[in-house]
Amino acid sequence: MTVEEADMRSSSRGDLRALSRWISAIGILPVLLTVLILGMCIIDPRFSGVANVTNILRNASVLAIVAFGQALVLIAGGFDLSVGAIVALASEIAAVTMRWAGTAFPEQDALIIALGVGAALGTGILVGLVNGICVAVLRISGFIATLGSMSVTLGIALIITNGIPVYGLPQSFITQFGRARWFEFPSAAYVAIAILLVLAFVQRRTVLGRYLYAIGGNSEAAIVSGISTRRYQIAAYVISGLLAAVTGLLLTALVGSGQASFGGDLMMLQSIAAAVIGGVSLHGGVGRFGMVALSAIFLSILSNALNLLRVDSRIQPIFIGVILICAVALDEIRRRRTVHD
Amino acid sequence: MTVEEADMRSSSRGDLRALSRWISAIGILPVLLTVLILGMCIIDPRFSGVANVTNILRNASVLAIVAFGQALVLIAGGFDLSVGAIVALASEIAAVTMRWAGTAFPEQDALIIALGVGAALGTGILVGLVNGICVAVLRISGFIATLGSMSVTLGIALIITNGIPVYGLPQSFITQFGRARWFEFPSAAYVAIAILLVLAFVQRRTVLGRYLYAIGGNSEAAIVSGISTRRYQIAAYVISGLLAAVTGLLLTALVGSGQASFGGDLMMLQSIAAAVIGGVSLHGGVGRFGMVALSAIFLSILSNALNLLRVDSRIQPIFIGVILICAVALDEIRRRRTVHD
Amino acid sequence: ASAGDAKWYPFKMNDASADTVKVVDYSPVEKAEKRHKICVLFPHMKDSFWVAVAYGITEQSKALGVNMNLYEAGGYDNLPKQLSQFDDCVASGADAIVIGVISTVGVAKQVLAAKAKSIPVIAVTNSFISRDLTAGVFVDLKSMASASANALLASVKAGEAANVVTFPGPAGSGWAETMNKDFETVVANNPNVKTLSSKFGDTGVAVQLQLVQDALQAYPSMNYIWGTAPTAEAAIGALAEAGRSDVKIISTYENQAMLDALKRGDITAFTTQYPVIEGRVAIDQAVRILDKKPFIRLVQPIAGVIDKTTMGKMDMSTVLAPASWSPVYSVKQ
Amino acid sequence: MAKEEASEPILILRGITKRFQGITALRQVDFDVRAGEVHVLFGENGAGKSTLINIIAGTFQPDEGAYRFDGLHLSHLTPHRARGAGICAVFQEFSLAPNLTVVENLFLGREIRRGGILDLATMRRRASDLIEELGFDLELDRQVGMLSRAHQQMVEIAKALLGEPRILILDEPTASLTEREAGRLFELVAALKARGVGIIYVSHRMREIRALADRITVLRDGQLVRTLEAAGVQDADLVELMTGRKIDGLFPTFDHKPGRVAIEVQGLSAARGAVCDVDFVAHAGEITGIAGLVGCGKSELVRAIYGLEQIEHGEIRLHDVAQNTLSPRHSLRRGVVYFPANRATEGLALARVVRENASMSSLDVREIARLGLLDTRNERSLVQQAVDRLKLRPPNLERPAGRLSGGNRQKVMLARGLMRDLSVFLFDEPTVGIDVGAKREVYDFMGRLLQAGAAVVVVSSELPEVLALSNRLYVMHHGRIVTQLEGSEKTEQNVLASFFRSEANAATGAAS
Ligand SMILES: Nc1ncnc2c1ncn2[C@@H]1O[C@H](COP(=O)(O)OP(=O)(O)OP(=O)(O)O)[C@@H](O)[C@H]1O
Ligand SMILES: Nc1ncnc2c1ncn2[C@@H]1O[C@H](COP(=O)(O)OP(=O)(O)OP(=O)(O)O)[C@@H](O)[C@H]1O
Ligand SMILES: [Mg+2]
Ligand SMILES: [Mg+2]
Repeated sequence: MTVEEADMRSSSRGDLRALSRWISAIGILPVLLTVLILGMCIIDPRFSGVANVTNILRNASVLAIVAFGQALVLIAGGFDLSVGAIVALASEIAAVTMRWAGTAFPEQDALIIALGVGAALGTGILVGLVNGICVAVLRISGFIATLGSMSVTLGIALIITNGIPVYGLPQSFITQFGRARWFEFPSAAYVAIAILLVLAFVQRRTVLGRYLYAIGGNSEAAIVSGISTRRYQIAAYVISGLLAAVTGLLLTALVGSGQASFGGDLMMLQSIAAAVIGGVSLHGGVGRFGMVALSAIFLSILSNALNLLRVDSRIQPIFIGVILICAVALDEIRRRRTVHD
Repeated sequence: MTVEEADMRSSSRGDLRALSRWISAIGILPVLLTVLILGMCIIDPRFSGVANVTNILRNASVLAIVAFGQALVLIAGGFDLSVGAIVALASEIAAVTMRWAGTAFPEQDALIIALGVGAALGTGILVGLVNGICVAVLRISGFIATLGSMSVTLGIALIITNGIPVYGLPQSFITQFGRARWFEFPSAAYVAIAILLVLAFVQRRTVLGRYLYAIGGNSEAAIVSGISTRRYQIAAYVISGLLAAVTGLLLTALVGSGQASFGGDLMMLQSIAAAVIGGVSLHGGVGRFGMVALSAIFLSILSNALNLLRVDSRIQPIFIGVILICAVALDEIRRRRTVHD
Repeated sequence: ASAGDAKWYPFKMNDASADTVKVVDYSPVEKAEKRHKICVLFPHMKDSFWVAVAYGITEQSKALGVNMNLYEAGGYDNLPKQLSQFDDCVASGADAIVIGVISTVGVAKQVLAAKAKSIPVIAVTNSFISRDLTAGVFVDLKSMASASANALLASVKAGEAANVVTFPGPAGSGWAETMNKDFETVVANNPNVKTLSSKFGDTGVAVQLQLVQDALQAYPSMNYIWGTAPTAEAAIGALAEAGRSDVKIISTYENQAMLDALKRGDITAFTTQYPVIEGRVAIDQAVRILDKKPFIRLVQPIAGVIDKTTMGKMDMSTVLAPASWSPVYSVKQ
Repeated sequence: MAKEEASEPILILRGITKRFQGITALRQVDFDVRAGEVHVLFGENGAGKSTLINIIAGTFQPDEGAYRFDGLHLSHLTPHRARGAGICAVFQEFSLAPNLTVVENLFLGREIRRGGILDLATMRRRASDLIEELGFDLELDRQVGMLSRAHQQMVEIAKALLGEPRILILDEPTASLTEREAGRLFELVAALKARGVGIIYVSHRMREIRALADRITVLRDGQLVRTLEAAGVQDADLVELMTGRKIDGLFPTFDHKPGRVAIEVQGLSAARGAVCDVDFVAHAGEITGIAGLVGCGKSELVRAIYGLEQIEHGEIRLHDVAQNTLSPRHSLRRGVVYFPANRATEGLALARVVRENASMSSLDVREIARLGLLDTRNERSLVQQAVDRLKLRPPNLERPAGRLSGGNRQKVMLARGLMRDLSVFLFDEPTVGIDVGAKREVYDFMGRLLQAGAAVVVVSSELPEVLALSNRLYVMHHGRIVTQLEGSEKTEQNVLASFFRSEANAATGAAS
């Protein structure tokens, strides 16, 4: 072996090492996502078409918003099973309110929409508040508290509308918001990005963010440090409820009707999955919202890609399950390499 | 106030204190359960009829068996979302195997049943093993690992049968096992009790049980104490898979066909709820199987009672949610009274 | 006067009790002889389809003067819950049980047990073939599938190539798979019609929306969507957004949204099995059995196709509950 | 009450009683602190010191008793209000969030905000100023959970000092620190004292008490024994007040009879550079000590021997057999046991009872378990013997470990070493937080091990302890062994000198 060869080898090894260090720093998810996107662009040109990108972004945004709320609660050491139910109830409340307002104040779309949106957000906040009080004041484990409130919320949603979709939303709510595209991107994406920015700021620059991480990391330490953990735990659940309600509104505007079927276990499981794949720890204290957003995009693209590639829809769950496990396993291997045992 | 009065007061107060100490020791669940049972017996004589008791016991047994497995995994610090999927797959595998064996070895019911049971249990063990390996060797969080394997398992279940129920089980499997009553009690109850006894023994008297608690209590301490945590974590998931498969078999024998619809999120959520209401900690290290059994009975009686009392079935989820929260809140208050702050 | 007072009978239905199916004019009894207690079990009450069945059941119970209690299991994946609700019905002393089964054979053993206690069991809406069943009123899924397939074939213009993507419903439900197969068998007769793919998925609008959107991308040549009512509902928006006014939608079952969409011309057709009538007939059968009157063991509604042309002629109170009606879970006399 | 014109107490507790389930941790305790004094709380493990401190800091509510601070009567004190009033505490079981960084932890609960937004730059600056003043070797951006116990202790101390305290509570602040850091802390304590801060100090190290205390309050079994002026009090009297009996001499004299080589380590590098090219020998029948500053890798060395750290290269021989499968399980089977320094993270399952914790590492022993089945009666009696020998208080086997006082938790962990036949004992900070009486028990325990021919390795940051216990002493610095001291060479001066020598070497090495 000549000196030059050795040099080259070591330099390419150096590159590799730089690459692996870079991956270590940012995690495996961005890498997987890039590979997935590039691969799909090459395999199937329709993937990068405007319509398809719009679809992906819209789905990813909706998922990301619930997942943000879920992540916040998980970071604070809790669990929110009720998000799906809140999405459903908020959707119905919004639709029912708008329908009623539509007859009470005909033609005043702005007012009608404002009332509907307010009612939906209020619903989310209320359920979140109940969750928070159960957890922080009654000291019920978040899992059980939100399991209970999920059951109650879904029950209420069913009673309100008997599961029949609620129509009669102002047309402008659907066309100018739900299905709208602003500068080529779907409206939902703007909402999601705005929420992401706010949350990232909250995490880094506010006491609320700091305290939620502290409570999730070691709640006794937080108490002893003089943090009134109750208030902040309640805040986490309220924000999660609020974000679930936002998701309900987005879906309502997209579909054009209030639907109880929006909720359900799927939304709840997916929101937890997106958060956990995005690096949020179920034991609390750890997680970043940017990664949760990436993971929501990843999951949305994955299912879109499987459909575009015309994978039999019965095999898709198998694929998704395997990829889920592999992605997290890869990330775990990376982490074990870099941090100690 | 005479001396006697004072005496009486203090003695009755002593009684109360004894009662409250007794409640402290055993928890609120047995008390709630007793109240519920007595109340229902008085309100509705049909409640205590043989048929109704059989139903309750059968439902409670099925739920308890999955919940036992779930509790075991939770105690060891994990999470098993795949139990519902395993129930479904095991049911189908059992039915498919028996149907095939029925044509291969006609009339040999014992052999046919043995093959079917073996195949189903093998399925459960296999999925549990995969879960365990993902968690213990690949170090994926139990939540994600079993979420993935749930998806894969359900996918496989769908592919095997296209979602169409599988008939052709030997009649004796259904009549002499599934629907059988031995000494007035349904067969499932015997299975559940046997499993409970074994698990209680495992918990108290075996190294396996002790290690699972140790691992869930503090996995690093367990490693330092020379416990090969991997092996025992895998064991927990395998047992959980096995018990889910047993549940699948019981339901198959009860219903008389293999069904993909047995699985699903409901079973998974209920099993976790039963375990947590029974005092199992989601953080691991804490829980007793007797209490999990009581909690499964409690949940079964609750839904039975609501049906017997003809509570509007839309209101039932609301009731159940509220009762769930109240039961756990009461327990929390009791615990806070007795233990510190 | 509520719509319930409207005289819906005689109603043309199939008597499928014997080997050869014959058309009959179905008419109910006037009044029950006793205030029987009838227990009704539904898979769920989460869409207007089952609400329509419930409407029929409620109205007929009132009309005949019987007590009725309705329980829903909360969804198609809750078979164990339905089983225990069945048991609870038996335990609570029901005289007859009307059931929309979650799984065909799932409740077979429960039915056998009820038979042993001589409690009649009537299957409603969801197909259930069993010797132990006392009576049943449900449509033949095959005929539903072929009716909707024929509706699709009818709308295909001569020489037009129809590329269909089907959205049958949740994988693993049984009915989705069955209908999909029957649909494919029927359209296979027409060489111009091609089924590109079948996309299974839960019958929620959000889930179906994603499936339709992806299918629009994956199958650019798709010009027919055949699927569940939520699929159709989702597809309307998705097509509008994608600017694909050329794609036609056929729904395999009915709900309020389908009716509205048909009125607006957003969908081409939907099929109906007259769920309200099914509910009414089920209660009538139960009363006939309890009063020991003659009854038809298996009554099948004749699947109907509702499109622009038939819509005006149809009495919609046989298809859906009035919009103002809200479900009643018990009727006490 | 006070004879001298000493300042009025700023904090007065009267008749404090605190009950835990089945236990009265404090019974009618009176306690006060004056401005500018160091008031030492002294007592056995489980005497109630931490409980009293937690009451002062607002973490626990007393069941009875009154509380006056600064002349004001306070009830329902919460940690929040306590901190607001200037009561700052260094807790025995730290108050740190492991997932936050050092700066974030320092300001936890008292973040500096400007317009509702965290002022990161100011907080950073103040944190680094304080850490510099304290002379601690802390990186501001490290996650606290990744730090060693010693470093966490420093964070905990810095956190308490950040708040401009009026009352500073130090609950065993030096338990895992070496002389150097402790020395800096004492200077700071003196400075605060001069500024009129009242200081409550808990420690089991007699040297510190003698150096710092103005007054000493002795607690025994939750009751106040006596409050006395520190001047003129003898150690022996204090110990007698505390335990109710006489203990002669802090350290026993051991009869080392070095026998066969039990552990031989050659050219070991491990734990990602924390241990570097180490040669090390431990004989049966003697105590081998390892000393060194915080972060020098002394724990990592024994952890590597036990199989808890990744080995990069080098060889470890046990009883003259080269080991290639190193894991805790194998080590235990070969008769090697390790007692971790951080009992909260690696030692105990706090939710489980004492019995289970003590027998955790011995369930493969035939007396306790056969074919996977436990002999619970045997287990109980073995554990009972073990905890009796270590004087666990309360000696209740069915109490969750989380409800024991700090020192008693340590004893539960040590009990593991008495449960099975072992020939090599690796102690990492064996007496962290243990009271003087119990320390003696631990030393006697080591003595018995020696007599039975075991090899004992002691890693400790308490220099007098390793010096007194060990027959041979290795001194580590920056992952390397810098000297080995024996016999009369074993003096504090020599140990310290070896640090400086290697520091100087490193400096010249870097310069060349
Ligand atoms: N959270 C708790 N729950 C129940 N009992 C407790 C709790 N904390 C402490 N105790 C009990 O209160 C008593 C006093 O404990 P404390 O921690 O105050 O002792 P200490 O003097 O600080 O001991 P050490 O020197 O070991 O730290 C002990 O018997 C202990 O078991
Ligand atoms: N979990 C960890 N991850 C990364 N680095 C670590 C970890 N634990 C310790 N270190 C680093 O390894 C070095 C040695 O660790 P440590 O402080 O435990 O040494 P030590 O000699 O055992 O000290 P002591 O026994 O006094 O606590 C230090 O630089 C420390 O910061
Ligand atoms: Mg203490
Ligand atoms: Mg150390």
